[in-house]
Amino acid sequence: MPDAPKAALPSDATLRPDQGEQHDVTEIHAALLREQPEPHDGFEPVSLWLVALTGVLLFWGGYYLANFSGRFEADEYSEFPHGQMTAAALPETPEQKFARIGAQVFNANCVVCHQASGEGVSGQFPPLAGSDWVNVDGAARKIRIVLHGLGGPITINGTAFNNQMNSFKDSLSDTDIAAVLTYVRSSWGNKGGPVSVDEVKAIRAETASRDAAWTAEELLNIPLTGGAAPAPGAPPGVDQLKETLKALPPDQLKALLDGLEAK
Amino acid sequence: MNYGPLLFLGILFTLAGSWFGLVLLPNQQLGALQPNVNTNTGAIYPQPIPGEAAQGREIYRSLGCNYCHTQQVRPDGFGADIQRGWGKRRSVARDYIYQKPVMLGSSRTGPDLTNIGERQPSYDWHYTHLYNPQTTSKGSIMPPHAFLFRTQRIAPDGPSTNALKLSGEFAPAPGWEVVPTPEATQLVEYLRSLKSSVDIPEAPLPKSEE
Amino acid sequence: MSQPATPGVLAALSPRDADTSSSRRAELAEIDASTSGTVLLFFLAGMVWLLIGTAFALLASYKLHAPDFLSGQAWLTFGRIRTAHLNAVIFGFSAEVAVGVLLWLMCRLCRVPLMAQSVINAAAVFWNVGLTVGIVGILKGDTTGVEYLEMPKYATPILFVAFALIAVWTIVIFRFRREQHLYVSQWYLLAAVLWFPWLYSTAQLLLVLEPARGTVQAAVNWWFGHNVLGLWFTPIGLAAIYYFLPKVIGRPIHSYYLSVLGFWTLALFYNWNGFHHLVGGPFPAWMITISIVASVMMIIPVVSTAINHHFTMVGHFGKLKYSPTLRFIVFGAVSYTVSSLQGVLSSVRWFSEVAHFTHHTVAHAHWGMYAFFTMTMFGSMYYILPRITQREWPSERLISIHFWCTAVGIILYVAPLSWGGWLQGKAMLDATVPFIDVVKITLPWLKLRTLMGLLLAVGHVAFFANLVWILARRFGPYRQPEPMILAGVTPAAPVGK
Amino acid sequence: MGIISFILIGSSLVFPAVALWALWWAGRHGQLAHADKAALLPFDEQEPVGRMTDVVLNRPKASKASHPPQGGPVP
Repeated sequence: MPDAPKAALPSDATLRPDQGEQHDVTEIHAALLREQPEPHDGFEPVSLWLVALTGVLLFWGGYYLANFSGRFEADEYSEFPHGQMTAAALPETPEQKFARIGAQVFNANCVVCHQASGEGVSGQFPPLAGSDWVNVDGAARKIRIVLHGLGGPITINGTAFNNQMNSFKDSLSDTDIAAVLTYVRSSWGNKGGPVSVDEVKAIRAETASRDAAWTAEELLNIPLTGGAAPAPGAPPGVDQLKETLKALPPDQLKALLDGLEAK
Repeated sequence: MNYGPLLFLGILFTLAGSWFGLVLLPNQQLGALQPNVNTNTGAIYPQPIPGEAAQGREIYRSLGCNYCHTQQVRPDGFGADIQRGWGKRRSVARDYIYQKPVMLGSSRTGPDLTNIGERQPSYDWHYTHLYNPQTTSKGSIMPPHAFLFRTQRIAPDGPSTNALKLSGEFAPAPGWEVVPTPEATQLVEYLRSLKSSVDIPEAPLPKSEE
Repeated sequence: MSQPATPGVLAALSPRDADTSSSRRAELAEIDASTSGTVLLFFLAGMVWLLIGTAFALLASYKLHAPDFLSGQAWLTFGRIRTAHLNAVIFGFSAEVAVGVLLWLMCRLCRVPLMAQSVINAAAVFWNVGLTVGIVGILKGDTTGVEYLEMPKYATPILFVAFALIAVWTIVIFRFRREQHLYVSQWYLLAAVLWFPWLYSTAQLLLVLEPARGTVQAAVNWWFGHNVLGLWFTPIGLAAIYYFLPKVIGRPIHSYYLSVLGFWTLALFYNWNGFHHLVGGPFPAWMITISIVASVMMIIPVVSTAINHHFTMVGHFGKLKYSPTLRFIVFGAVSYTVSSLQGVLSSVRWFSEVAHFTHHTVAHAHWGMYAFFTMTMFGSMYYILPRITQREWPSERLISIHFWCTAVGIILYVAPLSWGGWLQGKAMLDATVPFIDVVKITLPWLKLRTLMGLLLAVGHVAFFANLVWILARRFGPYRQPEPMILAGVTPAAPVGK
Repeated sequence: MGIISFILIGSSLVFPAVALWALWWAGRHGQLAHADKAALLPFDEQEPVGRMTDVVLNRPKASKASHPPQGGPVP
C-alpha cells in the first residue's frame, strides 16, 4: 500500500464536509505528506560500523571466554590462568601497612561489641575510648585479654561490667594483635605508644598452655609492662623472649620450637 | 513474509541453549557434590545443621533476612570480604550442599553472615541485637525484632535465667523483664551455627602470614 | 525465494492469508471490541496491584532509614514488606498489564478477534486469586526464600495454570492469524509467551518443588530471575515500542533489518546473562565468565534497537506535545537504551566488584522495570484504553500530572541511588571503613528515594483516577459528544469512501 | 576439561548449523519474501503513514469544540 497516504486524505475530507477551512489545511497537509519518505524508509540498511562493532564484540567475547573460564572445570573458581592475581597491592610503607591492618582487624573483630566509636555499649560491652584499662603504659594485660578473652566482673572507668569476651589466639596472628592494639591505643583520643609484635610473640609463648579466659582479678596481678619480669630499660622483645623461653618447661619449649621450624 | 515456524523454532532453540548451559551443566557439575572428608582428622564438612538451628533457618527465611544479609564470601583480591573478617576463605559450592533453599543473598545492606557464628559467639549479643539493633550497633538500620521476644512480669522467685541484659533506654519497666520466645532462640542458634572456617581442597584456609 | 510453499509439517504451522483487501477498519473495530472486556480486566487488576505495590514500596523504603517505624509485627518487617512489594508490582501490576497489552496487540496484528474471551477472563481471575494467596502467604512468613519466586508453593500452581491458559490462547490467536505478514512486535510477543512458561516451570521444579542440590538452586534462581525481566517483560515492552512508536508518529520503523538483528541477538544472548548476579560467588569461573560475555554481547541488540527507535523518532519530537502515549513510549525507549547499557557495564567484573551487593543494583532494577517497562506500559494503556472503551481520556491535567510525576520521580530515584550505591560499594571495598559508616553513607540517598517514591505514588494515583473516570464514562450514563480522534475506530462512524 | 568443553564446543557447532538449515528452509519456502510489507503493518487507509494518531494533549481550543483534522496539529 505505498500510495496509502494519498488515498486516505480525500476520504478524510469527505468525513467532514461541513468544515470548509479545514479542507484547505488538509490540502496543505497533503502537500507536506507527499514529501514524507516513501515506505522504503523502513528499510535502512544496517550501517557498516554496527557490523564492525558486532565483529569486535564477538572477537572479544571469544577471547574472554577462552582465557578466563578456568578451562570449564567444576572446581576451578578463579578466572585467572594459574595464580595470576588481580591488581597489584598499592605501594605502602610498613608503617602504613601496620596501621591498615590494625583498622581492618578492629573492623572485622571488635566493632560488633566495642563499636566503631570505641565507646562500647553501656551496661554490656565496655568502652575502649578513654578507658582506664587502655590508657596505661605497657600492654601486657591487654595482649592477654585479646589472646584468651576476658570473663567475669570488671570495673572500667568506675562502671562495672560482667560479660564474656572471645579468645582470639587462634584467629589473629601476632602482627594482627599488635596492630589492633596499636590502633586502639592511638584512636579516639587514647594515649599510649605502639605495641610491638615481639611483645605479643613473647606473651603468646609465655601463656601457650592457657585456654581459659582471664579474669580481671588475675590480670591485676600481672605487671603492666612486659612478660614475666621485664628487664628495665631493655627493649621489649628479644631479651624478654629469652627470659620467657628459659622459664618454659622442656616439653613446651620443644613444641614451640617445632612450631617455629614448621613455619 | 510469513515465517511463523522459523520464528517458533528459533525462539525455542535460543532458550534451549541457556537452559542447557546455565541449568543442566551446572546441575551436572555441582549437583552431586559430596561432603569433604579431611584426610588428617577424618572430619566431615559440611554437615547438616542441628535441629534447633535448622528451625532457626526457617525463621531467617520467613523474615526475609536474606534481602539485606548475604551468605557468601568473595575471594581475596575481589572485594574486601576477607579483610572485613566476613570469612577466612572464599565460599565455594561445597559449603552449600545441604541448604534448602540456598540463601546467598544479593544485597549487603547489612554485613555478610557467612561466618557470624565464629565472629560473634555471644548469646547476649545476639539476643539484645535482635531485640533492638540499636543496643549493640548504634545507627544500624536493621529493624528491631521485638516481636520475637516477650515482656513479662518478673516472677517472685527472681528474674528468668534467659532474661535479656538491657540497660538504659532499652530496659523494660522496673519489675518487668524481656525473654526470648522459642523463635528467637532458634534464630540465634542458627546464627551461631554459621561457621565457615574449614579447610577444604578447592578453598584452603590461608596459611597464617608472617 | 518466491517459490510456492510445499505442504509439510512446518508449513502447516503457517496459515495463508485469506483476505488482504477490504474493510480493514470494520475488522479492526470488531477486534478491539472483542478484546475490550478482557484487556480492561487485566488493566484494572494490574492498576489495583500497582497501588498496593506502591504502598508496600513506600513503607519498605521508609523503613530502611527509619527502622523503628511499624516494627512491632512480624508481617510488617522489612524483609516481608519488600518482598510483598516486589511480587505485587512484578506479578501483579507488570505481568497483568503486560498480558493486556500482549492480547490487544496480538489480536490486532494477527487481525483475529479474541476468541472465547471467557477462557482468558478465567485466567485473569485465577491469576489474581493465586497472587492474592501468594502475597498473603509472604506476609504470613511462608515465603520460599528464593528471590523473584517468593510466592509459597500453595499459590504457584494456580498462577501456572493461569499463565498456561494465557500462553496457549496467545498461540492459538497466532495460529489462526489472518494477516500473512508478521510484524516485529509479533516476534517479541510470541517469544515472550513461549519463554515464560518454560522459565517458570523449570524454576518452580528445581527450586521449590524438588530443590536441586546446593548452589545449583542459586544458578537456576538467577537464570530465572534475570530472564523474567529479559525474556518476559523486555520482549513485551519492546513489542509495544515497536508498535506504538511508528503508529503514533505515522512513520514506519527506521530499519526493518535492524529489528531482525536486534530480535535474534536478544534471543541468543539475553538468556545467558543471569549469572552476572553471582560474580564472586561460589561458582566455577566459567559460569560467571559466560554470563559476562553474554551480557557484553547485549550491546548488539541494544544498539540495534536504540538506532531503530531513536532514528524513527528523529524529526518528530514536536509530536511529544500532543500524545501521552508517545511521551511515555519515548521515555521508555530511551530508558531501555540507557538501562541496558548500564546493565552491560554492571556485569563487567571490575565494575561489579564495587557495585555488586549495593543499592546500585536496586537502582538498576528500577531503571529496567520502571523507567523502561512500566513507562512503556503506561504509554500503551494511554493508547489502548480510549479505543476499547470508546471514550476519550477525561482529564488532560491528570495525564500531565501522571507523566511529570513519574518521569521526574523515576529519574531522581534512579540516578542518585545509582551514585549512592557506587559510593556505598567503594566504601565497602575499604576494610578500614567500619561497616556502620558504610550504612551512614547510604542514608541520604535512601531518604531521597522515599521522597521520589512519594512523587511516583502521586503519579500512580492520578493515572488511576483517570482510569476510573474513563470507565465511569464507559459504563455510566455519559455519552461521548463527538468521536474526535477515535473517529476511525468507532464502528458507528462512517468508514472510508 | 573433558566432557563439558566437548559438549560446549559440540553444541556451538550444532546449534548454528540447525539455525542455518532453518534459515535455508525458510528461504526455500518463500517465507522471507516480501519483507518490505511487514514494516507497514501498523498502518492502514484510515491511519496511514504520514499521519499522527493519538492527539490527546494540547489540542488547539478551537478544534476541541469541533473536529480537528484527523492528523492533529501539523508539527
